[in-house]
Amino acid sequence: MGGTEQATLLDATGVAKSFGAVRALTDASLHVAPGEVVALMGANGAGKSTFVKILTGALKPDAGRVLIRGEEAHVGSPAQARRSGLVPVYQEPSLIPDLDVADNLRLGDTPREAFLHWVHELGIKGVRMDDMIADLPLATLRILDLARALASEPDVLLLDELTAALPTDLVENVLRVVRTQADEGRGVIYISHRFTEIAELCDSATVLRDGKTVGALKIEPGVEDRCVELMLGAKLSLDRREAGAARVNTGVPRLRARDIAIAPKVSNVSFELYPGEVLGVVALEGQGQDEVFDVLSGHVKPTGGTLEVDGTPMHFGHPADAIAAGLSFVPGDRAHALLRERSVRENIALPFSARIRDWGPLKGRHEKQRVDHAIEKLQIDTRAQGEVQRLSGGNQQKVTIGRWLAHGVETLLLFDPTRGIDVRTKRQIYPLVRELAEQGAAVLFYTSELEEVPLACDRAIVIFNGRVVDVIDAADASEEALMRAAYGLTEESAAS
Amino acid sequence: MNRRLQKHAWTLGLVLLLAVLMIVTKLIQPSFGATGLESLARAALPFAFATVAMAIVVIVGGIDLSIASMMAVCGVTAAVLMQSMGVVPAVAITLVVGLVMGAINGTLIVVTRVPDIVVTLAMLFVWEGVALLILTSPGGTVAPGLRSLISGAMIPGVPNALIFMAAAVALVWLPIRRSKLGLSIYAVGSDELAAFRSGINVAWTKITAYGLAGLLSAMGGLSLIMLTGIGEPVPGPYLLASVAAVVLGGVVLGGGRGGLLGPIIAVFVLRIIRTILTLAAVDPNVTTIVEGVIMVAVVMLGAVLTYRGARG
Amino acid sequence: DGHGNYTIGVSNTVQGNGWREQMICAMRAQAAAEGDVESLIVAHRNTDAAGQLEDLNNLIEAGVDAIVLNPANPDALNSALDAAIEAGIVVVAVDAGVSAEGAYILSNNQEEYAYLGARWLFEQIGGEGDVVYMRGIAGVSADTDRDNGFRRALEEYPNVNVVHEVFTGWQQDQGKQQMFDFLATGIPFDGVWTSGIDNVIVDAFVESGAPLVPIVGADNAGFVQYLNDIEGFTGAAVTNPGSVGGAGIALAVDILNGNAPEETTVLVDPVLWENATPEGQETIAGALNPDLDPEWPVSVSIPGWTDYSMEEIIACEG
Amino acid sequence: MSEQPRIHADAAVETGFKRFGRYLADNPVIPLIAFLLLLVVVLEIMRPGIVTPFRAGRDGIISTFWVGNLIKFAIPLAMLAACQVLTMLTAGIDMSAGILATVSAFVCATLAPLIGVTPAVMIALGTGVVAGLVNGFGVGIVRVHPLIMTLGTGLIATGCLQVYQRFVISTGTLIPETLVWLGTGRTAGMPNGLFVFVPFAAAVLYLMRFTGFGRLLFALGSNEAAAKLSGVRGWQVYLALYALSGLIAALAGLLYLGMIRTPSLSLANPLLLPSVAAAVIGGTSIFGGRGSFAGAIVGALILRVIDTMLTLLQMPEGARIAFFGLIILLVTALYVRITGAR
Ligand SMILES: Nc1ncnc2c1ncn2[C@@H]1O[C@H](COP(=O)(O)OP(=O)(O)OP(=O)(O)O)[C@@H](O)[C@H]1O
Ligand SMILES: Nc1ncnc2c1ncn2[C@@H]1O[C@H](COP(=O)(O)OP(=O)(O)OP(=O)(O)O)[C@@H](O)[C@H]1O
Ligand SMILES: [Mg+2]
Ligand SMILES: [Mg+2]
Repeated sequence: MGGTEQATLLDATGVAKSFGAVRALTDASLHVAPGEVVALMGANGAGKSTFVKILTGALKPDAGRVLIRGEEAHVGSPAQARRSGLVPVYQEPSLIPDLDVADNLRLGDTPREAFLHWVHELGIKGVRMDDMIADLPLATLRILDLARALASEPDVLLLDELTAALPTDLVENVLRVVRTQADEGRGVIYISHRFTEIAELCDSATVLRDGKTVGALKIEPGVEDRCVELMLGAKLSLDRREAGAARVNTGVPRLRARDIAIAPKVSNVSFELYPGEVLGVVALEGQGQDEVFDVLSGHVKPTGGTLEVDGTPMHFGHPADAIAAGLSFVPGDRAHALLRERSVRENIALPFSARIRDWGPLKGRHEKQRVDHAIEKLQIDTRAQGEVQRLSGGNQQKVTIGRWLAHGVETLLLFDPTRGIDVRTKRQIYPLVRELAEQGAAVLFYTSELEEVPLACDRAIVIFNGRVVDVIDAADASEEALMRAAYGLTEESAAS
Repeated sequence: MNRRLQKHAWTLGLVLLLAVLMIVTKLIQPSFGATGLESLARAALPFAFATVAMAIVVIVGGIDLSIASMMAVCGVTAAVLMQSMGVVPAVAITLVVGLVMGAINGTLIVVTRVPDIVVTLAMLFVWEGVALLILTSPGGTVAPGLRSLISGAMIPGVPNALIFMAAAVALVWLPIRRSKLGLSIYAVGSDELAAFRSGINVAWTKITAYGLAGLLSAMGGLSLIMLTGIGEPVPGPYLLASVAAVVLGGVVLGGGRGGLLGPIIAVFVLRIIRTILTLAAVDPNVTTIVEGVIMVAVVMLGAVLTYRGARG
Repeated sequence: DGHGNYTIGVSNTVQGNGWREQMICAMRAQAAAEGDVESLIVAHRNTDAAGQLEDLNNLIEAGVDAIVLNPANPDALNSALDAAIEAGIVVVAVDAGVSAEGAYILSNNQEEYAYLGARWLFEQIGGEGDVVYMRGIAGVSADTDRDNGFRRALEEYPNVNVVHEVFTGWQQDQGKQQMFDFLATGIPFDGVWTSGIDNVIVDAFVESGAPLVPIVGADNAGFVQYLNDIEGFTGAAVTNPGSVGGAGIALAVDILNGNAPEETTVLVDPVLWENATPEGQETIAGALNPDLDPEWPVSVSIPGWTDYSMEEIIACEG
Repeated sequence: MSEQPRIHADAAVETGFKRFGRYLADNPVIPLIAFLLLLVVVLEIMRPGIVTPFRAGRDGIISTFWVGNLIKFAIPLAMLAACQVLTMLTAGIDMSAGILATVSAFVCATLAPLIGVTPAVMIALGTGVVAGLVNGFGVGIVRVHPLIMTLGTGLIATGCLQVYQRFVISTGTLIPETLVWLGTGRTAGMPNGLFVFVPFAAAVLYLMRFTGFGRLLFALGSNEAAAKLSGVRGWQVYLALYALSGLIAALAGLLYLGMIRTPSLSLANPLLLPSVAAAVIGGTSIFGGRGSFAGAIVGALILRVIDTMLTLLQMPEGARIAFFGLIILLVTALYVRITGAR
C-alpha cells in the first residue's frame, strides 16, 4: 500500500511519560504515512494506551516531539487533536452515559448523516437517536465510538483495542471499514492483541516494550514470531495443549443447571460442570451468556429452572450466597471488580472480610501468605501495587483472578478473562486454569476469542439465542467448527 | 413518546403531588384562593432561585454549599447600592457580583483540585463574612417599583411572583439548555473523563456552571430584598432546603441527570406542605418532624422506584 | 367575661434557644389562661425575615384574629403586616419593634437592657479599667440594639476601655471557648459584659482557676444560680423576660375586646439584679429556681400582664 | 478530574522535592503536623507567652494552660470528625452527627435527675444508635443518598428534641459527675477528656486499619460493585457504620455536655460543619476509599488554633468569618498540592 517514503502524516519521536514511580513511556516513537495501517503492539503495560492518549492530547508528555504532516505540533487537548485531524477511539468507551446518541453527536459536532452511514456500514442495527448511552451494550458502544470517529473524517485514526470486546461478526466489519479508510489515503494506528486481525489489516507494526519502541516491521507472513520476540524480548509462542485423553465425567456434577430461563434473553440453558473439568462457553455477543453468568454468580435471580451445587438445589439472592456455595466469579469488565485506589493486597484479600464473622481483627500472617502466593502464581507486576489503578490492564485482570486464587477455588466462573490481554499473560492464564482443574476445581470459561477454547477447555457448550444448542469436545475442535457452532449452524452441519 | 414520558415521570409525579396538596389545602381552608396562591408563589421565590442554582451545579457533577451566603452578599449589595444609584444599575451590578462570585467558586474548584463540597464549604464562610463586611446589620433600601414586581397578579390566577420567577429562570436557562454549553454541563456531570475525551473543555464548563449558579443566587438575593425591603447580611435557611428540593426534583446527586422544572415544582411542594401544616394548626415542633419525614420518605420512595425501575 | 372565640397566630423565627422556648410557652400559657382564646396557631422555626413573611401570610390565610410575632427585623415584614392590619387582624410585636403602621409593640427594651448592665459593670469596676464585651450574632437586630445601649454607657465612662470584643453567636460552647482563649492570653481585664451567654463564662473562670471578675449577664436560671451560689463572685443579671410573649397575647386579647391601650408602643423595661449588696442578694435568692432549664430566664411572668401560674407555663400547653 | 491535571503533580523527573512530596503523600499526617506547629508559632508571636504552660498570670500562678484548652476543645470536634471520616470512607457523610450529639447531651442531662445517671447515659447513647440505624437503613437498604438521608434524620431529630424538651422544662438538669470530671478536669495540665479520647482514637485507628470491617469501609467507598462481587452485603456494613457513627456522635455529645455543662437545645450543632472541615483538612476524600483519622485529629487541632487566632486578632466579625473560610480552603489546597491526593 501507500509508500513509506512519502511525507508522513504523523511522526512522533522520543515520547516519555511517567506516572509517579511508573515510567509508562521512556522513548516511544511512531511514524504513520498516508494510506498506512500501523499496528501498535506490545505486552500489557507496554504503554500503548498511554502513547495514544499523548498523541491525542488526553495526556501531556514529559518529553518528546510530535510532528503532524511534518510540522511540529503541541496537542494540548482532545479537541485540539481533533482539529489537527487526529481522532482516537480509546480503550475505554468515551461517550457520555447520561446523554442520548443525538446529544452525544451534537456535543462533538459530529455530522449526523455520516455517523448514521458508518453505523449502518459497521452492521449495527436498531440504534435509535434517542437511546441513552448508559442503556446500550458495550459492543454497541464501541461501534458507536468508531462511527463517531469515522464521521469526523480523520487524517489519522487511532484505535485502541477496539475489537477486544466485539463479537466476531462485528470484528470483520471493523476490519473491512478500517481497510477502506486506509485505501482512501488516511493513516490508521491499530492496537490489538490478536495476530489474526493484525495480519489481515495492517501494513506495518511498531512494537513497544517497557515504554520504548523496540522495532518497526513490515507485516508479512511469519512476522508473528518476530513480533512476539520483540514484544517479550525472547522467543515465545502459543502452543496448543496436547490433546489428552478425553475426560470421563462421572459422579455428581459440581454445578448442574437445568432449564435456566432469564426473561427475556435466556430461554433454556442446561449443562453440567464436573470437578476437574474446564467447560468452555462458546457464544457470539449477546446470546445470553452474560445473563447466565449473572445467575450463576448470584447477581440475578433466574425466572425459571433450577441450579444444583454438588447435588443440592440452590437459590442465590446475593453474590455472597454463590460464594458461600463455592462459586467464584471473575467478571469481564475489571472496572466492576477492582477497588481502583486500594492496594493489590487489599484487592486480593477482599473476600476474606466479607462476612460479618470476619469483621473482626485481620489475620495478618495468614492473609499475607495467601496473597503473596496468588501474586507469585500469577506473576503480577507489583511495581505499582500501592494502587491497583496504576497497574496495566493485564495486571489488573490478574488481580481479579488472584483474589479467588487466594481465597481458594472450588468453582471458578471466568467471563472473558483474557479480554485485552497480551500473549504472555494469556500464556500464564491457560495453564493456570488447567492446573486449577487438575487440582479438583471446576471451571466455567467464557471467551470471546474462539481460538482460546481448544487451548483451555475440555468441553464447551454453545449458547445461541438464549439456549444451549450444542456441546462439543473442545480439545480437538477446530476454530471453524466452533465458529459454525457459535453462529447456530450445527443442525445444518449435522444434516449435510 | 413513551420514552419521553418515562424520562419525565418523576416530574409528572411531582405535579400530581402538588395538585393533590393544593386540593388538601383547599379542603382545610375553603377560603384559600388567589391571595393564598400569591403568597405561596412569593414565599417560594428565594427557595426557587436557590434550588435552581443548586440544580445546575449538581447537574455538572458538583455541589455548592455557599449558595445561601452568596444570596446574602447579593441582597446586601443591592440594598446598599440602591441607596446611592438607580434600580437598573444596582440590579445589573448585583447580577454581575453574583456571576463573579460563582465563577470564583468554580475557578477555585478547578484550580486547587480540592473537591467542590470542600471548596464551597470554605466559601460559605467567606461569602458570609463578605456580606457582614458590606452591611453589619440589616439595612439599605429597595426601590418600591422593584418590590411591586412580585406582588399581585396581572393575569388573574397567575401570581406576578410566579411569572417573574419563570421569566428569570427561562431567560438564563433556556438558551443554554439546548446549546452546546448546556450539553457540556450534562456531559461533564455524567462522565468527566469521557467529556474531556470528547473534546469538551471541562474546566471552562465547570466554571460557567458555577457562574450560572452565582447568577441565579444573585436573583435569589434580589428576590429576598424584594420581599423584605431591606438587605440582611445573615444567610437564610436556603442551603439545606435547596439540596432537599433538588433531590426531590429528580436531579441525581453526582450529576448528569435531571432538569430544572422538577426542582422548582419540588420547592412548591415543600412550601405548600408548610402552608398546610400552619393552616391545620399542627404543633410547630411536630411540623419540623413532618418536614423531615416527608423529605426522607419522598426520597426513599424515589430510590425504591428507580431501584424497581432498574430491575424491571 | 368572654367576648369571643379568638384564634391567635404566633410567629417566631428562632428555634432551639431557651429564651425563645420560654416565650412560646408563655404565649401558650397565657392563651390558655385567657377565656377568650379558642386556639393558637404557632409558626415557630429557624428562618429569616423572608421566611417569617411566609409564616405571616400563612397565618393570615388561616384566618386568625390576631397575630403576635417576635419580628426578625423591624422593617422587613411590612408587606405582610400591612395586609394583616388591612384585613382587620390585630398585630402585636413582642420583644422587638416593627415599623408597620397600626401594629402594637410590646417590647423588651434591648437598648436599655444593655445600657443598664453596662452602667452597673462600669460602676462596679470603679469607672475605669478594661472590660471584655461579648456580643450575640453579628447582623441581627437585637444585637445591634444592645450594642447601641452598650456604646451609650461606654460614652458615659470614658475611662473604661473595651479590651476584647467577640461574637458568641449566642452559642454556649462558642462563648466558653472564646473566654478560655482570652484567659489564656494573660491580658488583664476587670469585667465582662456578655449578651445572653453567661453561666458558661463563669464556668470558664472557675475551671481555668482564673480569679473571677464582675460579670453582667441575663436572668437565665443557670446564671442566677451562680450569682447566688459562688463565693466571691460579683455580678448582675439583667432581666429580659421571655414571658413578654405571654404579655403580647394578653395585649392582643385586650385589643380584640376593645380595650386597646392609648400608646401603640409599650416598652417593658428591664430590671437589674446584682449580688453586690445584701438587698440584691435577697432579690436573687427570691428569684432562684433550680428546677428550671438553665437556659430559661427565671422571670417567668410579667406582673400586670400575664395571668398564668408557674405550673402552667412549665406545662407549656395551650 | 480528568487525567490532565493529575500530570502536573506527578510529573517527570525524580527530583529531591518530588521524592519528598511522595514521602509526604504516603505519610499525610506529617505536613499537617508541620502546619499545625507553624500556626502555633505564629500564634506565639502574635501573643507572646500564650503557648507557655503554667505562666504567671495577673494574680500569681494560674493554670490557664492554653495547650490544654486547645486539646480539650478539639476532642469533641475530633470525635465528630471521626463520624465524618468513617462515613466518608464509603463516600457518605453524616450531617446528623451534630444534632445527634446535642440530643444525646440534652437527653442525658434531663433524664439523669429522673432515672439516675447510668440509665440516662445508656438512653442517651441509645438515641444515637437508634438514629444511626435509621440513617443506615436509609443509606444501606433503601439506597437514599447519605447527604439527604442524614440531613433528613437530623431534621427529624431536631423536631423530636423540641417536642421532648417541652416535657422536661421543670425537671431540672443534672450533669453526671463523671462527665464533668472528664469535661472540665485536668491532670498534669492536660484535659481529662483524653482518658476517653486516647482509647477512642486508638480504637478508631485500629478499626480502620486492622479489622475486616474497616477494610470493607474502604472497599465500599472505592467500588461498591466490586465489594458486592466479593460477597460483601453492603446493607450490613452501612447499617453497622451509621449506627457506629450515631454512637460516636452521642458519646461526643456526652463529653461536650461535661465540658460546657449547659444542655442547650443546639449545644453541639455548630460543630457539624467544622467536623466536616476537620475531616477533609485531614486528608479524607469525600468521594470515598481514602481517609485518615489521625489526619482528622490534626485537622481538628488546626481548626481550633485558627479559631483562637481569629478570636484574638480583633478584626471585624465579617473578616473573621471570611478568614476562617479562606484558611480552610488554603490548608486543603496546599495539602492536595503537596500530596497529590484529593
Ligand atoms: N493514570 C495512570 N496513573 C499511573 N500509572 C498509569 C496510569 N496510566 C497508565 N499507567 C501505567 O503506565 C503503564 C502503561 O500503561 P498502558 O495503559 O499504556 O499500557 P498498555 O500497553 O495500554 O496495556 P494494556 O495492553 O494492558 O492495555 C502501566 O504500567 C500502567 O500501570
Ligand atoms: N436481612 C435483611 N433485612 C432487610 N432487608 C434485606 C435483608 N436481606 C436482604 N435485604 C434486602 O435485599 C436487598 C439487597 O440488599 P443487599 O445489601 O444484599 O444487596 P447490595 O449488595 O446492597 O446490592 P444492591 O444495591 O444491588 O441491592 C435490599 O434492598 C434489602 O431490602
Ligand atoms: Mg491499553
Ligand atoms: Mg444494597
